[in-house]
Amino acid sequence: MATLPNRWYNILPDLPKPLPPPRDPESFEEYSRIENLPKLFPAELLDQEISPQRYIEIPDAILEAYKSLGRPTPLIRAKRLEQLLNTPAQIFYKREDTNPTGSHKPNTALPQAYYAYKENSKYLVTETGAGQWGSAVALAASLFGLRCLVFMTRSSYLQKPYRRYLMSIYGAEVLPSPSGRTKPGSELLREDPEHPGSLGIAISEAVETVLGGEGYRYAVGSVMNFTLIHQSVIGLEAVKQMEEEGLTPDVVVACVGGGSNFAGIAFPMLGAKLSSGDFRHTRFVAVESSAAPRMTGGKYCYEFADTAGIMPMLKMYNVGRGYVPPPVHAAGLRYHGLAPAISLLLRERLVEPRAYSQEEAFEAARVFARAEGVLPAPETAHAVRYVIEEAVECRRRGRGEVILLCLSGHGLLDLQSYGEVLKL
Amino acid sequence: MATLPNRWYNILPDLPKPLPPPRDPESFEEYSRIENLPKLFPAELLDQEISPQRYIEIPDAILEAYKSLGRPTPLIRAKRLEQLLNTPAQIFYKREDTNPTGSHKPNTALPQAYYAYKENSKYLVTETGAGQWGSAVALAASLFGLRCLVFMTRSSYLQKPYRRYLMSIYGAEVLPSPSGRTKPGSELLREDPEHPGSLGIAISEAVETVLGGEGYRYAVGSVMNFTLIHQSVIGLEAVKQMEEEGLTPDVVVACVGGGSNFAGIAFPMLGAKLSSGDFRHTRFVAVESSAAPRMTGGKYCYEFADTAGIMPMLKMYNVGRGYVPPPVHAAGLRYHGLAPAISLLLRERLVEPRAYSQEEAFEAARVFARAEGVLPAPETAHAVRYVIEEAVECRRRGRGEVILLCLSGHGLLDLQSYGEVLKL
Amino acid sequence: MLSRSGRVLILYLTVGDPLITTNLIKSLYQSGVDMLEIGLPTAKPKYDGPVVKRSMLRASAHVQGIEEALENASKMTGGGKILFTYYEEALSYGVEELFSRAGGRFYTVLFPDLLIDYPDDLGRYLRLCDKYGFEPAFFVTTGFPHKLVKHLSSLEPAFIYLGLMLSTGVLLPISASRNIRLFRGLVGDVPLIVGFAVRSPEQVGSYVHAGADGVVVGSAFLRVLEEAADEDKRIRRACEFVAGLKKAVENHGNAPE
Amino acid sequence: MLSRSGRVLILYLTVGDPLITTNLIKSLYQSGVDMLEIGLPTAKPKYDGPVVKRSMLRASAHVQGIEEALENASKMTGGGKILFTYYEEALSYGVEELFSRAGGRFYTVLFPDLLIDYPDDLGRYLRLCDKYGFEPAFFVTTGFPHKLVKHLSSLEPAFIYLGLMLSTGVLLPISASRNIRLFRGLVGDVPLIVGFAVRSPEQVGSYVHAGADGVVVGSAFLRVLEEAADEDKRIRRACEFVAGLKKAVENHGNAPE
Ligand SMILES: Cc1ncc(COP(=O)(O)O)c(C=O)c1O
Ligand SMILES: Cc1ncc(COP(=O)(O)O)c(C=O)c1O
Repeated sequence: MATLPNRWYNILPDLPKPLPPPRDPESFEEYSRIENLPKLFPAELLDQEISPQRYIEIPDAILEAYKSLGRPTPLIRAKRLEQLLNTPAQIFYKREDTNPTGSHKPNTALPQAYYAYKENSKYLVTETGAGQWGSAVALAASLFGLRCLVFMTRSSYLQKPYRRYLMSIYGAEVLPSPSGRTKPGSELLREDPEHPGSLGIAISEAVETVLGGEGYRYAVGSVMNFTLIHQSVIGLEAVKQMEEEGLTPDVVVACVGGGSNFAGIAFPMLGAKLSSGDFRHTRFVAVESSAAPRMTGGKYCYEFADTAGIMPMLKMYNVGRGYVPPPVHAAGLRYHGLAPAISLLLRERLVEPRAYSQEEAFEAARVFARAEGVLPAPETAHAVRYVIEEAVECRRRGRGEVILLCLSGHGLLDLQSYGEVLKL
Repeated sequence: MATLPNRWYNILPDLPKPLPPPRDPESFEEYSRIENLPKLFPAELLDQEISPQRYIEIPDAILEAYKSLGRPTPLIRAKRLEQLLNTPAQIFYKREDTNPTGSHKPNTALPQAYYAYKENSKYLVTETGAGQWGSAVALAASLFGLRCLVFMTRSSYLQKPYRRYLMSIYGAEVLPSPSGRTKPGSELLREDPEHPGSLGIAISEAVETVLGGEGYRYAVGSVMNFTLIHQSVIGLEAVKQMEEEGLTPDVVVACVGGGSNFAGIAFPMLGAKLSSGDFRHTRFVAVESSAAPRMTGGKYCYEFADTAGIMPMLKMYNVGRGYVPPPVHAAGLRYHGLAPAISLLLRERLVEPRAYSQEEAFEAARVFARAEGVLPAPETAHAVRYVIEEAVECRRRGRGEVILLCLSGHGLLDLQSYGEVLKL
Repeated sequence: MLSRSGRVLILYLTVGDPLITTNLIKSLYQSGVDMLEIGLPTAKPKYDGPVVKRSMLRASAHVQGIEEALENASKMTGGGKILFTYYEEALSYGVEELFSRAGGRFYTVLFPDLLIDYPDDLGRYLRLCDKYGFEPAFFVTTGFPHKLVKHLSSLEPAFIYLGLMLSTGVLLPISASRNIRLFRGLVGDVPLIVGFAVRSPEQVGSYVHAGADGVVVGSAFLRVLEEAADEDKRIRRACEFVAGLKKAVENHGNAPE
Repeated sequence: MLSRSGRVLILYLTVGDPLITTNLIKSLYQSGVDMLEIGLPTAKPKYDGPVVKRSMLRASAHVQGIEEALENASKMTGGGKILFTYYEEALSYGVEELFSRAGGRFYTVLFPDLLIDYPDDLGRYLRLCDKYGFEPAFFVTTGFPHKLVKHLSSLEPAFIYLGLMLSTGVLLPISASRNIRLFRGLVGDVPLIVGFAVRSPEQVGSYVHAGADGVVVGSAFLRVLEEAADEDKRIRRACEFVAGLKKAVENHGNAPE
């Protein structure tokens, strides 16, 4: 039976080349983003961020929280999808949607809240667009008795109230951003009281709040190495579960926003591929939205981690932090960059990139939902598209591949989007 | 480790008194509802409905479907809730919300679809109010390759489109009821093209459709004994899981609409209490909405199973099929009756009744969500209320009870309701 | 009169139904019917399907009240007789009154709703049976608690009558044979009679094969009567029908499952 | 010059920084500094924190170009010297040109970005070291692949320099000692030098205790210089500071963890 791993996996020690570290801009600016890191994040997280340890012990309190929210998560064989596609491929999906907020985000929100709590912080602060990350943080904060402050872009705040309600129920204070709470927010609000906000503004407000007070910690949803480390529970469980099936995946697939769920499922196997003989023939496919084509249309260079330019720079595939993607519904894939470790592996051709449009993704999600019951989140739908194409390719070539998908979230709170795109 | 049971439990053979059977009205009406049963339901379901077998084997195809949708479901210790309430009680909840539609309903929707499919039926037809049942049926139909027709009350169709979208994604045809598709529907529509509809009308339309064509089967969400039988997977799993904890529940709690989730968790233990020495001291508490006070304000007598009076009569606690409950958000608790087996056990004082208002329930749900992360469905929230009161009572009396709750569903698609009631 | 070894065929009819004549009764007994289950017309046919309901409607027009019905019933001679009526009916008439009037005229009195709607009156029923010389007999449904069925069996009744379906005459697609087998196991040596929607020799064969000691045929028999144009045909068809069933009752050994 | 047995104290400074005088250098070596890591001013201080950046700004105003900087550096005498500059800087100047000009004047040339941004130039670096008489030395971060660290160690470099933090001078709350222990295990017998935000004797003590063969102190040293009012005080404070660190380097056995 599947069991919860008691340590996370960190791929840095197994990478084929050194990972370019986070850094300040190469200039003589006085302001150091690196210096801000300890004011923003709990010590343990920074320690993990650049840790040389391959395995990092998961504290008991986090193990318990993982367990109580449904870890280990099920690995399901998509038999009906296989039948529907009439494919010789065997398709498995790892269900990261079974926890109360419906995505993989709590895997890292929980440790972030826990470490903040351990440091006697009082508030966990973050920003959110559609609310997927915000609700994971609100949940995690609630579980560890922290107060939670979420800056939500005003447009989402007004148009997508459901995840906001959920955050409120968890006890979070949700502020439409720009808010009157911070200096940058107040200024923008003075100019335009109906300012729709942006993720960049929301980040500025969150970071300003954390830097400006005592007992605040900032929570970040992806990209940072520690978020990838926390997400490794997905892959560590999956490795064991595939072992129980007596199978080795030929292809591992996940969507990429910042890259945390991809890293989560792929890195434990990719790391083994790099350091031992295991998973030698396994391919790793990262699927982005063609609305934010970092991998298929971006550059590999240092860029700020966040659209506000408050966090350090990271060497990553990116489309420039100023890039404004078209307003697709997969908010989680509209990020301008891709986590450095994945970027490096992409550069080294150990990760294969794919990009799909919203329409391609949503159609695939419909097929998947009909066959398997689970409606994937719009983000996840992009990975599902690849799985279906690959399975059809397997049929064409009569090739019996084993495909493993990270089902990063469900779409129950995205039905409005599905309704619009699929014209329901 | 928890394992999926391979047979359902049927309490009829263990009841303390004979269960009054479904029957036609005591009149000389020509129209026989009993005669209609085989036209509405697959043979296997009618067989189960009055089966003298204590255990009924679960066909492999259903086992697989259960598994693929996440059975066995987790049993979670609500440690943080205990801490929050500072109670010596140990609280456990069985998570029936982890499947793709988010409630216990697929436990019976799946076998109903399967048996229809086995009979070469082409269509599965049902009615739905808020859509919880409809989406379970749409899902089940999709998994077994049946077409699905759902009559949805027009008011919900317009005001609560999300579960409708979900049903559509699953491939179901969702019609606003009254619809132009049936005779009764067309007539009502002619009188009032904006007719808001009612569950009674939707049932009439569904039944009419099934009786009027070839290859149609009707799916029913609760009340009928076979639905209670299918839901017994909840309790059978819970019994083992509590065993693994080395504990016997002192109180088992569930909300009751038709009663299927209550029976699901309670009957395997109640049956054992009735037939062996086990669970001797366990109490079973059924929680209704005070908006439909069947148990606390109704009569125990024969009444039609459905508001339309198309199905047979059942001996049950009820408030009269004509009773129109106030428009509370817990649509699943607005049923006028209570499954006969539960009614009988209530009469025999083997089940304890409780009723709470919507406000009491929603407040409890908020507390639960903050402590445990899972936002209960509005229906479930009623049971949660009792759990919290009982746990507080335990604190007052210094009594370390073991409380087991059936978490029948999550509230992610009810956030609109939460927003309104909790004024978020 | 009933036993585990001798399989019996029982016909249901409503007293007062004009389709039932003295000649018919005689012929039925002669064609192999072992017993008649004689129903009293009622205004509340709880478990009766359309055919029995029609029969009751016809009968109601011809007999006034229970006394006359019992009077008529006692004229049906030629074999065993079971009185069949709802306990609710008896209650409104007076249960002891009914027993005293029926006393000596029937082998037993069967109340299908006794244990369902008035389970607490079991003791009263037993006492009255004793007092008025009836063998007790119990109607049970497939949904009856096993403990209760065993308890009833321990009371050594004349038989236990298992209602296979939800109402008379309405065949549901359920595993009646499996249910009979299960009840056979529960009742021990008590004769097990089954009824409700028994209509064909095939059914009878498999029911007996499954462990029934007798079958009751009602609606199917009444339908034969309804469909015949005149009394001659009624008698002929009914006797043919009965003969077929009787054969099936006796040839239980090689009945198909 | 460096070995596993002899613990060393290394100071970082930027050539051209007016706070660095010949007298200061002499006093430093006398107070126990084993080596100087001499940085060239750059326009792109990739991994440098605010203090080193300030030093570079000061230095840039005083030296023009690499030639002058190297010239100045070679005047710093009294102990071992490591040339420290970004490989990107060297590329724009001409890598071989840099090596040839630096040849004979430094123990080694350390490029902190070589293996991070130009990992494919490792071979070229080794060849140039050979050709111009430098011992190779490698800068690694805590995030370096273990295989690569082991490979680098197998090349028998003068030392491996582990950058403990993300940038010079900025102390992050991380388990530096645990990381040193881990790298100690990876590098085998190669001398392990650690640096970035080393500022106190306590740190030095535990780092040496954890397995470092030497520490580099930069920003903290430069800050001492910045905070002193005049050269006399600068020299005195700097020497006191160095003496404290030196003691910690040597007393590694009883250093607190
Ligand atoms: C369901 C879901 N999947 C995927 C993502 C993308 O993030 P990441 O690439 O960090 O996994 C998000 C981000 O919001 C998400 O909500
Ligand atoms: C989540 C949930 N719980 C409970 C119920 C009540 O139904 P039952 O009493 O059959 O379990 C419903 C019915 O819609 C429901 O959706």
